[in-house]
Amino acid sequence: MNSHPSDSYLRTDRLPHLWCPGCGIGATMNSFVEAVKLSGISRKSLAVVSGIGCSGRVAGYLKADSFHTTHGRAIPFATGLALANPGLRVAVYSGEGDLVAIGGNHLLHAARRNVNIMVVCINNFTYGMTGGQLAPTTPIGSITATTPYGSTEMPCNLVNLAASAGAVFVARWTVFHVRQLACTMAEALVRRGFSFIEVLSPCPTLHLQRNNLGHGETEMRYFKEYSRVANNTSPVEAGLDRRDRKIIVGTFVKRERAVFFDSPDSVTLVRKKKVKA
Amino acid sequence: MNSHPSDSYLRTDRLPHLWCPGCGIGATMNSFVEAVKLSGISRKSLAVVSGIGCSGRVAGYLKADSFHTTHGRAIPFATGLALANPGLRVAVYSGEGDLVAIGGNHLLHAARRNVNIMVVCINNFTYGMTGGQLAPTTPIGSITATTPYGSTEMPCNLVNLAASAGAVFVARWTVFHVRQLACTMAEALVRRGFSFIEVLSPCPTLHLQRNNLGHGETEMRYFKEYSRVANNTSPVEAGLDRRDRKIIVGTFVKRERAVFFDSPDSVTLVRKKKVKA
Amino acid sequence: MCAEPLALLTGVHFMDGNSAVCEGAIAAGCRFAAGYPITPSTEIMERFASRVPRLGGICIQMEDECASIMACIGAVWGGAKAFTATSGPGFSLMMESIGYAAMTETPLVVVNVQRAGPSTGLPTMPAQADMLQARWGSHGDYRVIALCPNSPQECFDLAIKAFNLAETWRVPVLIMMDEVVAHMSERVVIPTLSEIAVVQRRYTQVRPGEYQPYRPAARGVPEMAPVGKGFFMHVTGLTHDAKGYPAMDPETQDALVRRFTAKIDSNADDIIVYEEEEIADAEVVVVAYGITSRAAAAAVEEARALGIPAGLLRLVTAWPFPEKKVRELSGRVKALIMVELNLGQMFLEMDRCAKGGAQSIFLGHAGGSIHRPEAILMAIQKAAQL
Amino acid sequence: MCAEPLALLTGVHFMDGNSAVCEGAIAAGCRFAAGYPITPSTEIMERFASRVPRLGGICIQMEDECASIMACIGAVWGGAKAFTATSGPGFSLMMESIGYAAMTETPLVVVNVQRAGPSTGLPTMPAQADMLQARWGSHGDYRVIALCPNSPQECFDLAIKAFNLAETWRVPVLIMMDEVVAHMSERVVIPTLSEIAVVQRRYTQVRPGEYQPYRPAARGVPEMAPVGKGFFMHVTGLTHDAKGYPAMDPETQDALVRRFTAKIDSNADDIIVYEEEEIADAEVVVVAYGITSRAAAAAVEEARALGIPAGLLRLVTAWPFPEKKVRELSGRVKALIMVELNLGQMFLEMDRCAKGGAQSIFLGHAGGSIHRPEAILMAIQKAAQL
Amino acid sequence: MKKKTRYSVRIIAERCKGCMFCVSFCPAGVLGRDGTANARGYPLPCIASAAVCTGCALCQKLCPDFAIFIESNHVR
Amino acid sequence: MKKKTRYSVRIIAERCKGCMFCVSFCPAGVLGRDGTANARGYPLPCIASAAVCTGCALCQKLCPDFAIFIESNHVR
Amino acid sequence: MIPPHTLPARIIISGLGGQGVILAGCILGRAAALYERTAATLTRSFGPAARGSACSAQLILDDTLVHYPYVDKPQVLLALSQQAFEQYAPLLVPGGVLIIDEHLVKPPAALSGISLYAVPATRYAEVLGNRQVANSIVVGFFVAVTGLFARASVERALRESVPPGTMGLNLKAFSCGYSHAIKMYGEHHTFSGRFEGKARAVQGNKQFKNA
Amino acid sequence: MIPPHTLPARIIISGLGGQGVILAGCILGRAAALYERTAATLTRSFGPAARGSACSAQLILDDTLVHYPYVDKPQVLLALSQQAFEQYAPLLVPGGVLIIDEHLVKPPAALSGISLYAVPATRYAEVLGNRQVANSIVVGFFVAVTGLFARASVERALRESVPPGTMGLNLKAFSCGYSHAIKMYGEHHTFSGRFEGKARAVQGNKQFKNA
Ligand SMILES: Cc1ncc(C[n+]2csc(CCOP(=O)(O)OP(=O)(O)O)c2C)c(N)n1
Ligand SMILES: Cc1ncc(C[n+]2csc(CCOP(=O)(O)OP(=O)(O)O)c2C)c(N)n1
Ligand code: SF4
Ligand code: SF4
Ligand code: SF4
Ligand code: SF4
Ligand code: SF4
Ligand code: SF4
Ligand SMILES: [Mg+2]
Ligand SMILES: [Mg+2]
Repeated sequence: MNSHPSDSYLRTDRLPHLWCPGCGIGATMNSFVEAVKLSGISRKSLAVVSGIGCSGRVAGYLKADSFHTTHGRAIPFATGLALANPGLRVAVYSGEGDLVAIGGNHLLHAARRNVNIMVVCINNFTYGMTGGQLAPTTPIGSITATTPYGSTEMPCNLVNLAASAGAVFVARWTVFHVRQLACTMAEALVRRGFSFIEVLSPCPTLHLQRNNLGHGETEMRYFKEYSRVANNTSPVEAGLDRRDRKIIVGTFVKRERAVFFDSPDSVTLVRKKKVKA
Repeated sequence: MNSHPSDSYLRTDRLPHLWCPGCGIGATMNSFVEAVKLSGISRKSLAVVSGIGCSGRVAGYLKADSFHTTHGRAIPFATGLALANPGLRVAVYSGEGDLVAIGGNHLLHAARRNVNIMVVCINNFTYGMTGGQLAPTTPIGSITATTPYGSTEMPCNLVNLAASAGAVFVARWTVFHVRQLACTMAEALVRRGFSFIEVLSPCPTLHLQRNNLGHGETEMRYFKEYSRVANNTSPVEAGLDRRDRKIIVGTFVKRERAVFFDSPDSVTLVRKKKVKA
Repeated sequence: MCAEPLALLTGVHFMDGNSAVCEGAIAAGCRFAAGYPITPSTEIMERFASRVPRLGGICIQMEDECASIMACIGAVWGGAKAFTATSGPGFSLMMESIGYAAMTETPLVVVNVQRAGPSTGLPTMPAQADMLQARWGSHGDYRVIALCPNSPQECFDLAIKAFNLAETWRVPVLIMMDEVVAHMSERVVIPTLSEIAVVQRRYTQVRPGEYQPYRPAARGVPEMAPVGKGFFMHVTGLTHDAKGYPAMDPETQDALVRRFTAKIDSNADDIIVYEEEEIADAEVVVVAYGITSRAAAAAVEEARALGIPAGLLRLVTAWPFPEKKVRELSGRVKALIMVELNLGQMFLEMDRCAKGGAQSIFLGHAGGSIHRPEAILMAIQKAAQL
Repeated sequence: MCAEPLALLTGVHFMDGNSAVCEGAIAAGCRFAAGYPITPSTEIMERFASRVPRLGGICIQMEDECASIMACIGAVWGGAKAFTATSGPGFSLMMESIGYAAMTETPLVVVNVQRAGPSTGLPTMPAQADMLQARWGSHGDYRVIALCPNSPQECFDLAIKAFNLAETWRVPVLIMMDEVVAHMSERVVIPTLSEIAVVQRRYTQVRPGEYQPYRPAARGVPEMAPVGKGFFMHVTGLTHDAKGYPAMDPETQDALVRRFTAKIDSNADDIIVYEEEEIADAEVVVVAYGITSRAAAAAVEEARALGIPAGLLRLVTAWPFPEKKVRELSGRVKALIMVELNLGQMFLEMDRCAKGGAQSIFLGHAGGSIHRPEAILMAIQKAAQL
Repeated sequence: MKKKTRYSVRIIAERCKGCMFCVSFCPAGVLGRDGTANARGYPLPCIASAAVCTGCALCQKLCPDFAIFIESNHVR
Repeated sequence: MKKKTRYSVRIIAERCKGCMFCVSFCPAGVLGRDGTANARGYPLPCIASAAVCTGCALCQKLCPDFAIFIESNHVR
Repeated sequence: MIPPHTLPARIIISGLGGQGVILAGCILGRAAALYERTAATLTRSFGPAARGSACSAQLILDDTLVHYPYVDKPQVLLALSQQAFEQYAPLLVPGGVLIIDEHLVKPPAALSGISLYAVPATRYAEVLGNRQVANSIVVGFFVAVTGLFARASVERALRESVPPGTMGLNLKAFSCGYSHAIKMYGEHHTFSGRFEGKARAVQGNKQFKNA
Repeated sequence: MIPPHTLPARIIISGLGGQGVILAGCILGRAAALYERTAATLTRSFGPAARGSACSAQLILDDTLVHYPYVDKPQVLLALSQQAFEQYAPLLVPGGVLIIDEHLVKPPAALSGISLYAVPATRYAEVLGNRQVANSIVVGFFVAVTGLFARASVERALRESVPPGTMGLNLKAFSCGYSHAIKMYGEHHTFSGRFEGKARAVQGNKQFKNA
């Protein structure tokens, strides 16, 4: 038998996918499939929404109702989808450029409102799809296509951003942490409210190569060696600066808060049941 | 003599301004004029940039080079203005809807980059200009034009947002705190980097009236009575929930960090001097 | 059909256009709106926010217009009928997503209450200067349907029609109002449930395994599938094949874009609605839409009273444009006068189509106020003397 | 004039269009750009980011396109010449600010490298389907100037011209490239400093107290004042009077919008550039622009070789459109064939202007590839037999 | 000759919108309301007890309309 | 009859892109590189010591291309 | 029924934001459109909400559909601020009716060719304990003075238009204005302007055939 | 000078992303445009960066300006992957020249009407210690085999196009490819296709008069 045990979760007619050798995005998708299996949620009720980017291609490979939207707008799309159809479990899957650069405002407000969606944010420290430009997470000093003399911007700490905006579940793993990542994703899949999972992922073609950081395998070794699991760390302390040779990973925030449109304040008027088409 | 001592800082031919009786925006502008005087910066080198909203009209009344831009884009405009002309001191003056709803992403990234602009954000808990709709700071339960059954969204803590995004100077005052506000604004005017000052301001016409909170004077008394000055409070702790009857005010963050385009990393290549037109 | 009895305010009302368009949306079965306040459209969302939670629907205020329209598109794919309302600056911000809706063939309704522009302009005053933006504002080739009500009653009627057209053709339908119609109150008759024809979403009858989301069905319109039912649909703004999968070649591109533009172009006769007044023997025909058509109607009446053979062609659908009708008229009348609150927009299309002997005359200004009937009458008189 | 010697790479190069447009901007004295990556325009900003810091200029990557264009507008008011480069989806997001630039009469240059759309479409493949968006994409009435280079050399030349036009007319100038021109490499000759005419910003000579920022000066264009010099200018996107202050009445609105549209319309003859090939005795004229004009030129040459009296009208400025020229041609040729990578955009304007006897013929497709000369030749042959 | 007060309170009636911030928060109770209104119908503050003004200028700084200010007089 | 290993490692060669994550991180050293490549020219991992596979499936979970998986066999 | 000889009637109601000018127009329009079965078109000049800026509503009543919705030459002007008076009074047709709040508007001594009716609405409203109901007083006064509407129609429209909690007070205010008019100017005083209407069908509900 | 009888010359260079296909095209185009004073137009099919997907450059050399920038029927095809070979080889004109990396492309045994030239570029590059320089080997081989360019022109263009640190190695690679061709096919081997050019002015710099 030559069939991969996750094949039924994939649009196998589209494989091999477009990601580069050594790219981590596919591996996060592998963990996501594991998570869906673990979570027990029905594949029929799963909807995946991506923006635009290498990471944004995930929606196109998963055998779920899947939506490849526009750059930066996956979260608002997902918000409408989830509100209009509360029977769906809506996962947003995209890159840090998509979700935090052009889409940063939507992340902020969806987290504040505690919209019932889970967000997987692939942080590969660059814009892969367009050829390796500055991302909001690019480390200071990095060479990118738009910072040929080195980036000078302080990178954004995504978990801190999501947590301060109000996300109720916030975690970070690397692509190397396949088991923890799958468990965390599964937990997010079954929780209600706005959850945010950052996954550090190698972009060998653009980020690593340009900064003499080796290839995918090298970066995976780096992830393996320098990650420190520290659940419940305050997100603001959860650094990943290469100069510290320390990546803090784990689940940092778990809290409960009224979910958007579940709120008891408005429960009499704003019903929770399905919108009639 | 019937000339107000601040008249030379105002476009007096446009007075009286369009703000309602009891509105606090004019009073913040009064403090701002005091701050400019205090700071000693030349009026010629001051540029004021507003977005759209009642607060966004400030640019139109100040006798400075002043720019009334589009809704949400005051910060990017100011970024270009300040970078192209480092001789200017650029202040952004606008409302919480403008700066944090539609413009939230720009706030986030300008703070992260530490762009050399100061931001005054009038928080009147609603959208004044358009008739009193839900703002990102509207308290839970408030009646607004778009939440006739009461808002259910967690309001955004602006100082926390600005601070976690990376602002190097973060403060909050109310319109009542005219002296402190003027001093704080003056301090921000002379500091470099991204500073953020939230000013709580009554919107009697829409927010107060609709929520049976009285009129401008009532709100000013509330500000007077329930404000607690607590400098250096961690912004995340700096609450202003009406249910606590406690508004934490003060200067919460003062720190130093490389300013966008001042960064030593790129100093040899990215010069600081004026762009040649 | 309206599911809830509360939904339909059957009866006679004194209502403004903004209220009426909101009631029309509700009558059409819309139970989802996401919007962002902007003068002079704000009251539409405000009314929806007050009405629809009682009907089990959802009205949310988003952080901006980009988010608003995308939330609506998401809601449509979630199974809802959805709409948003905005005005010029917000409409401009929605352009990218209107293209996405066109590309993904999302049945969506967008209301644009036109105010005087460009930019912030005169936020509280009328214009009709977003008409070509409605047609061309997003990048690439696509089609929309644009409707122009000229009274609160028509705001109600056309809102229903807009949702019906959206579902029928899977295309963004734009209701191009103007500030006057939006804030003008008149008698609005809301019929009973049985008097209102509502087009429901037609879902495919094909089984999940065989379903191809972008295989053209009747009249070039592909069938939708319900979400959450195992169809595993894929929706993308990339050029896509019948399966909905990205296909990066010029042939797929040409076939796709030609199909979804042709579904409007070749069915234009069924989509286009206009009204003719005193056209049969007219020598001078005024062409107008929205609020302007009412000043034009007054002028045409006065012209007739003066014995001038004037007529009125009122566009109800601005897009698709009644090209055939204009061609026909231009072959038999002396002059066509386009009256609009802009510096010449629909005029250009009229002028293009007017290949006959009729002169194309433009009468417009930059907005802020509407034409006075006397001004139009003067233009008619002048044209009659040509 | 270029301030720094390093700035101008005088000499002969083998360069693609994206590089050339960047070099043209530098040669025009532009030292500020803010952008957001998007295929197929990205290399323009990338090159600027590598080139301009060495010249004391600034290139920043912003968080999105709304921010990018606004940062450029801010920089212009700060005294810089500034530009941004994008492609369809980003261009759509810039629409609101293009209207703001038009309303505030900001001299701004925007490059749009057209790819196949709508929506995400075919990001790496060419189209010319944003041509009417360029003209009408923002709400309200306004004008832009749009240029269409057809070679890397012309990307360089027209970039300089774009900045010059922006400064001369205080209007957003759009360089409407296409993916092929952007990525095609050819010989590019960069002249010496003295051979390049650069229009510098003209600041008012009036004293601060007397300066009125929106008082029309020569040819309807108001004078700018330098920032930071005590002019205390006020700039707003609201309808404004000569002082720049908001004035909320229809009269100011009409006067303002008519003035800034008229400054382009009534000076169109001075702005419009086109090229004619073998037009004098032509019976069939192909009209084309950008990359398509090169396939058209090949076709016209072949037609001539076959003895068919064909000619080529190449639009260098798409907007304003050479209405007079087309009218003139339509009065004396058999057919005008518009060849473009879209489903009919500039064609509509050509068709409108072609009031003479000439047939208007359209030859286009939805993009992704360019026309083959043979296809154009066939159209010419068919038209010649009319 | 009567001794002058050190400070004069000036009210620019056309600008005033009658919010009464000045009246409410004057620490010395200098200002009051006497029912007069300006041309636009807004109630104006009045100077009830000029003599007690401390010149703190709080009224001036609080006024949203730049409608009230303090002049300090040479005390002879 | 030879005793079967408990786990079989399966490689879907057409999908593999040769990133070598599986090889690098197999805790048991089951996988290696032998210089073979697939039709698209990507180097393939090879099964160097099948017997020591513990069935941990780390290789399977790490693979970005869904190109490797483990089957557990009935040990007779 | 609105007396047919008075149609079309062109009315401007003007004042400052916050005075309820628009609401007054809505009540009258509603009364006409729903309870007098007259075509009524109400437009408003629309400014930043409730900021005390100028504000007006224009109401056209007709026996047939109203095409052009604006009033250039009003037959009736209700002015609640001096500015409104100054702006619109010159537009009044000869023989037109001018209604003012006598404490807010001071017309010049000589006003030729115009019938002036004054009511101390704001004062009365203060007496009633709520300045907000001044507009209901004005509406009552308007109805009595112009005789354009049946009192019951307008009362019904008013009841449907004000917040339920304030209905009683508003009806009282309406009566107060109405009575003041009767007291000052006598029963069923109708203004002198004559307006002729044309016979056309009242605009109804339109059904579009192609769905 | 490129031999005029060979103009216009239409060339396709194809392979996979990452093989330096586009760079090879740029070097040849540059040599022609700058050092042979021939009009040269290089287009590329452009995909997601360096993801191992198909990738090609098309180069047209002419003695006058090139209108249509694409090559439908190449006279020379350089194919560096099997897929590229399969896609483009059928387009070659009769008598066209096919250049392949013999380890990456396996043409069928019989190839009629086409001149085949093979170079083990990748192998040589590995010998030189850097797979990345395979494209310089191919360029050297191309120059020798086609005789379209003066060797010096292309070497100069190559020097200007590669990262300074790798210049020596790339020049060595170029030589290696060049020598291989000489060794295998003899000096100044020119392909058999004949292409005729027309006499037109070379496209120059355009100055627009209205500023
Ligand atoms: C409006 C718009 N702007 C820009 C782009 C171009 N674009 C496509 S993907 C991308 C960045 C993707 O970066 P990220 O989200 O980090 O994804 P990655 O490719 O790194 O996985 C950009 C800028 C676009 N498609 N749309
Ligand atoms: C793109 C766009 N969307 C919406 C608007 C309408 N609008 C004008 S001001 C405003 C909100 C202002 O709120 P805030 O910034 O809090 O200012 P305030 O009026 O409360 O001082 C909105 C939504 C606009 N002008 N442009
Ligand atoms: S470019 Fe980077 S992120 Fe994109 S597929 Fe390749 S390795 Fe992955
Ligand atoms: S509406 Fe509110 S914020 Fe606006 S001017 Fe009035 S009181 Fe101030
Ligand atoms: S604070 Fe100013 S506006 Fe308010 S009452 Fe006093 S003087 Fe008037
Ligand atoms: S200066 Fe001080 S004491 Fe004097 S009136 Fe003003 S607030 Fe009162
Ligand atoms: S992890 Fe997967 S893609 Fe990578 S080498 Fe192993 S089997 Fe191949
Ligand atoms: S299952 Fe575990 S032990 Fe076996 S090959 Fe895979 S990683 Fe190695
Ligand atoms: Mg990324
Ligand atoms: Mg506000």
